[in-house]
Amino acid sequence: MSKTQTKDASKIDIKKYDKSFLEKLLEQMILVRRFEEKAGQMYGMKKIGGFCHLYIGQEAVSTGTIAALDLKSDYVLTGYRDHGHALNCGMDPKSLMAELFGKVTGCSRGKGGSMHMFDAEKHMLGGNGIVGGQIPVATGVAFKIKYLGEKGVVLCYFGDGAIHQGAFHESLNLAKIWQLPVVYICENNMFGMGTHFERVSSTSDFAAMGKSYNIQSKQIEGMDVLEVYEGISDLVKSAREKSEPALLEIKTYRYKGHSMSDPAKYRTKEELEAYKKKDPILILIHQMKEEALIDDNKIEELENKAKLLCDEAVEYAEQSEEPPIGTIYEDILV
Amino acid sequence: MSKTQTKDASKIDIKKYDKSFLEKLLEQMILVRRFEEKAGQMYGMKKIGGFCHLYIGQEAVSTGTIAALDLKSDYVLTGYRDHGHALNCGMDPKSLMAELFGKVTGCSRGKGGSMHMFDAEKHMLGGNGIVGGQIPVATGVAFKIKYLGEKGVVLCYFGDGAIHQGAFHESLNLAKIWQLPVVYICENNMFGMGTHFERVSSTSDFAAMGKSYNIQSKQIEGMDVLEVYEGISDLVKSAREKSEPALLEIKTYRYKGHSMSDPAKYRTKEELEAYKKKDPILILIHQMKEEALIDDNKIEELENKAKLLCDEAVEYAEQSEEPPIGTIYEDILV
Amino acid sequence: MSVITYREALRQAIDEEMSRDERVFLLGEEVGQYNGAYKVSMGLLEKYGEERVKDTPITELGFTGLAVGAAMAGLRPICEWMTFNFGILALDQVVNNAAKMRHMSGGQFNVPMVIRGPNGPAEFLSSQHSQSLTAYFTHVPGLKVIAPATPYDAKGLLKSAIRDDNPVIFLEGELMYAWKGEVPDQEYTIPIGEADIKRKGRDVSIVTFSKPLKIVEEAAEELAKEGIDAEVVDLRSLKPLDEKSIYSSVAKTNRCVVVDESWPVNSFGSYVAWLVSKNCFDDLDAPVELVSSEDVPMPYNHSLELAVQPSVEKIMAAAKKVLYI
Amino acid sequence: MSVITYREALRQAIDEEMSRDERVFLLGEEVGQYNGAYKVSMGLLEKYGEERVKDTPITELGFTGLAVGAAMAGLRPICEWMTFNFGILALDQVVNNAAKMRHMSGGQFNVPMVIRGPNGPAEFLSSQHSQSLTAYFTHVPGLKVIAPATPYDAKGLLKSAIRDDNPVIFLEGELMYAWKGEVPDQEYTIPIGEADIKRKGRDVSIVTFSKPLKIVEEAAEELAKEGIDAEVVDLRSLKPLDEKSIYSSVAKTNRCVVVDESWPVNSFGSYVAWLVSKNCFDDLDAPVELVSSEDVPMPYNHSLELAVQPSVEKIMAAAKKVLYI
Ligand SMILES: Cc1ncc(C[n+]2csc(CCOP(=O)(O)OP(=O)(O)O)c2C)c(N)n1
Ligand SMILES: Cc1ncc(C[n+]2csc(CCOP(=O)(O)OP(=O)(O)O)c2C)c(N)n1
Ligand SMILES: [Mg+2]
Ligand SMILES: [Mg+2]
Repeated sequence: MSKTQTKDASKIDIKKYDKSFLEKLLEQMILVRRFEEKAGQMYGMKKIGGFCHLYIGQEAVSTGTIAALDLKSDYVLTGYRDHGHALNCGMDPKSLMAELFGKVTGCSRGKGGSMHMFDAEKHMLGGNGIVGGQIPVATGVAFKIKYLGEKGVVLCYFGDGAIHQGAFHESLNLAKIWQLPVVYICENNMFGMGTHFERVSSTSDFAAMGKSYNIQSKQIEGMDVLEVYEGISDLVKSAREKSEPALLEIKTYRYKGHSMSDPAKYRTKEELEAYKKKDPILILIHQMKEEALIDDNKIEELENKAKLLCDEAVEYAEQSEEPPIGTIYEDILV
Repeated sequence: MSKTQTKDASKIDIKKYDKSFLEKLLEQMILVRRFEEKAGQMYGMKKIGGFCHLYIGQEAVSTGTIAALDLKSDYVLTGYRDHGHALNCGMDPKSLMAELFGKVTGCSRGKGGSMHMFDAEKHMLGGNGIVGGQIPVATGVAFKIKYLGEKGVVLCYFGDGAIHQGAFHESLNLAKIWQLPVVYICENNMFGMGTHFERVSSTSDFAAMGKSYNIQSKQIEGMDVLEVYEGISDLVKSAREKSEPALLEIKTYRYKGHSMSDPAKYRTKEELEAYKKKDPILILIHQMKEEALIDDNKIEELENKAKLLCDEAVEYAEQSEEPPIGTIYEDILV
Repeated sequence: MSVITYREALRQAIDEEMSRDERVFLLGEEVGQYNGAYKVSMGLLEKYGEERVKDTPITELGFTGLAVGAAMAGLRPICEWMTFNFGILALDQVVNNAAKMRHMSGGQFNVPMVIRGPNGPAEFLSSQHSQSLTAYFTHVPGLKVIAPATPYDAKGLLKSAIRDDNPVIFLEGELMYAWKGEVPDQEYTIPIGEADIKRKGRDVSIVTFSKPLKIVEEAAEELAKEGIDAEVVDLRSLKPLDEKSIYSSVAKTNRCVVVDESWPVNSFGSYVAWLVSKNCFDDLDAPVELVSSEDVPMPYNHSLELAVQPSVEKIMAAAKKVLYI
Repeated sequence: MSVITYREALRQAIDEEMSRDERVFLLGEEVGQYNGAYKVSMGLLEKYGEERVKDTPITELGFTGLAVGAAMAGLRPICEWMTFNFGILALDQVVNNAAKMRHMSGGQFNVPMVIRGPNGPAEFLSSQHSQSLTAYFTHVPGLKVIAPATPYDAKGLLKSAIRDDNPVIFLEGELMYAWKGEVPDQEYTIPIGEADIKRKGRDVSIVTFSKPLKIVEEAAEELAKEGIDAEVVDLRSLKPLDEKSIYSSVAKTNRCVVVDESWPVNSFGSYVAWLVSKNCFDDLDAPVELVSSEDVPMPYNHSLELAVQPSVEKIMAAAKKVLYI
């Protein structure tokens, strides 16, 4: 990405942020990227099966938004493209990789797989395979926050494909009439499987959907993690302080196919390459370097750390046990 | 209703309309009113059972909108409060009353009852008991019009309670992206059963819902049948000529409870009385009288005609046969 | 003991559990200001306030899913479906979230919620509003399903359902709300998973649940007049199912009739009929009969709708058939 | 005869019917530009254009209801659900509109539509994406339900389904699309409602449909090696059901095993097992066995998901059980 482009893209004054905060954002994005690459590799080696939806390209979205949370009182719910959110909630890469391998040490004991990463302690409430299925559920988690008079916020993620589902609309209305502290985040990565969102949407500004419910709504770019962070922060704040819902559309892009089995022939190489130039990791590194907030050593250190974590995760997953057959009768009823 | 009120309420220049057209509107509204009163009476006598949702007070809505249709090529679908729409589509009061009585001569052979008035020939496609259930179906009828290159329009009616259902939102998006000739009509009679719409809605202007899909949308008053007629006419025209959807919210009021078993304690007598002063039949008579387009004789004639039709309908229903028991196996599969 | 209606029994159960546990709340269409479409929640809004008695918009999928999320996060929702006919719109949230959340999360999350409301044929409502959808819920692992038929059973089982840490589907019936029966004045609960022998008999076991219990009992009385001594097994709880009680009854009578007002094809009743056929193979002196609704949509006309459903006569005929009379 | 895949057989059926009748159109998620999530509709957009091959938004309830309306009004939609798991969201439109429209209107309207897509367990997909929902459709009057297991049956039955004037639910399976078989080069159709004896045998009747047919046939081969001669009855059409073919097989073998990969409780398989128990009561030498999936949600782990489902071993064991071996 050329310098001018970066400057244009970034409306953010990076100097107001702590170096350690910025490093943490970078560390997280690198971890997600390397984890997903590793998952893709393991899928190729048939260690992982089924649907595996990688998050590469979209890192700034979950990293930037979850950075605004306090997961002691806040919650995260998302769809099936959930590895990034899980890692950003602080879930252990080991338990994720083991889950992908279907091992009993996985976060969901090998029952859930790629689409169902859960961590009760870290307030990561999945991981849902039904497009839009998590949206009413997330609304219910926000309901509990309000009911118990807590100070939390729920972030509920879904794709551009999910926004037409009735479940989304019913949820927005409920959240508004009951003033629930939930921020709905539409990760518009341009495609629902092979369908460009414009082919199936009557609007290209999904903020309009929220506004029709009198919900605070906006559309932002999602390749610059700081822009994302700033975009979410005031919504999280008003959700938390005033107990009210919000809708945030974040424009992003996935580099890989919809899932591991999709060759993504529906888009051009040029389009993909153009987005790769706006890569969220590159953007942040570039911004930090311009202000001398990071050097190549530190980057290498973060890369090594991520690599190590992912390697350890694979090793852990490899060495973990298969779930005993008898566990098929477990985890159903209490 | 005082003269000043009426003048204020009516923004319409009645002089541009044919007398016969106005008489027809009045005739229809009177017929619907008397039919519903008769149905209520028969319900009290236990000739009719189950849910029976009367349309009294809302006559201007279906009369004024269906007046804009040509039912050779256009279609009507609505919910369970469907007697008025059925009559306005030109269905025979006899076949309606017989259906309410559960007789084999009823339009639906005694299978459907109050909520399921159908007439294939008159293009009345029901009558649906599931709140919002008819909305995707109506969208599909509009799809067929476009698919076959016909010149028709579909009017799809539903209540203020239905507008939050996912089915409505999914339909609007489909209608817009495929540019289907359907006008969605929200009959906002202020209540969904016992719930005032403001208690469950995040907006008091449902046109906003349509606008978020870039659909031509407006909100109008629904007690003056001419205002309704003018409100729908351009939407029908653009649906027909440009093949595009529209959304029309029509504000109205039902005088009776939600169904025959509802004492309607959730509203004040004063509110009801205030609306009765804006009665659609009274308004039209008043307007016509002011321009000497009608006199009491003519009104009496129309009243007598309606009364006769309703009496005949009851007699027909009374004398019709019960469906033979064997018909339980009929009308299921072709 | 007091004689109260089924409706009142439900109301008492909800009321007692709401006052016992602050996490319990009620949501659904018209449950608050209107006091419930069928008046089950009469007075609860006034007593517990708008925070705990929530009138919802008509969005079954949305508010049922909301209840799932609230339950996952620690509350204990009672979700009323005005009728189960409308619950079909919410089924995805039941089948794919409520029933599977614990499983998908490897046991990390429970979904302690109750979904309740009238299921099954009512009167004069035609086909969209008069259908028994029991089989949609009993088919799915991860749910408990309860279908009591007396005020006593309704109260005791609803209290257990609300206390249960699993999603529980609780089936009532429009026409049952006015039924009366004795209920203890002191608190009690009934464990989920136990059938109840509503009438002891030696000649034929009639197995049923929910609304048909009444006509089964009437049929048993009529049969008694003809010298046939029927045992009436009321399942009450469908999932888990008390197979033992069924089989020991059949072991005694050697004849079995199952009565379920659902459509016949893969109804829960047909499943019970198969279980008995298989597990009492050596005991049975006749094939198990199923009395169900006809495999047709419900007509509006009253004679037709009665003809479509199980009746005292049909049950008696089936009992005689298995007795080769 | 040509050897083609199940996928290709479906594609040919759709293609032939679309060229035969202009009112036939295809709609669903990714059916057009993407050529189908499972490539069943490969090439159809190119051939028939955007008017007749419609990519829909992800709104199952909306586009299924749209298809119902289009069918009522005279078109003949083929509605693809990417998988039946997602069809639960659309179920209201199927149960309350498609299945009942003719009834509620006293016979005035037909709904000539086909809903098709993969149903049942696939691989490595966990519980929301791997479930057989057959029973949700067979339970409901007003629908036809078809579940062919070979390319020959799939093509011939899909053509009949598209020509049928009723709503037809057509069940396929992810793992079946690549299966191969012989299909005639000239046009043919197979009437809905006829079972097919896929293997003749004298010792035990194994009744099945859809994907399990393959393991049933394998089990029959294995049993043959042990001297047990199994007859394989492939139902193909579930509703209407060819009861006669089942009963005459059982009349011959006196033993019956039903195999259905659904959960056991009120599965369609359990219903067939009860029908046989009742209607072949005097013929049966042993209780009818049902081989089903376990009554648990599908786990992601592959060994677990295999353990949960019917297998050659389980079928053989059931066959031996009814033979008291
Ligand atoms: C209700 C439902 N319908 C269809 C699918 C199949 N499906 C899985 S992902 C997907 C596309 C979703 O796109 P989007 O919401 O944009 O999310 P993204 O994959 O881009 O993250 C589809 C159609 C599903 N899982 N659930
Ligand atoms: C899906 C569904 N949920 C609930 C009901 C029960 N119900 C019937 S009418 C009604 C109120 C609808 O109000 P509205 O849409 O405003 O129409 P109106 O009765 O005012 O004409 C409700 C809740 C139903 N029939 N369908
Ligand atoms: Mg997307
Ligand atoms: Mg209303």
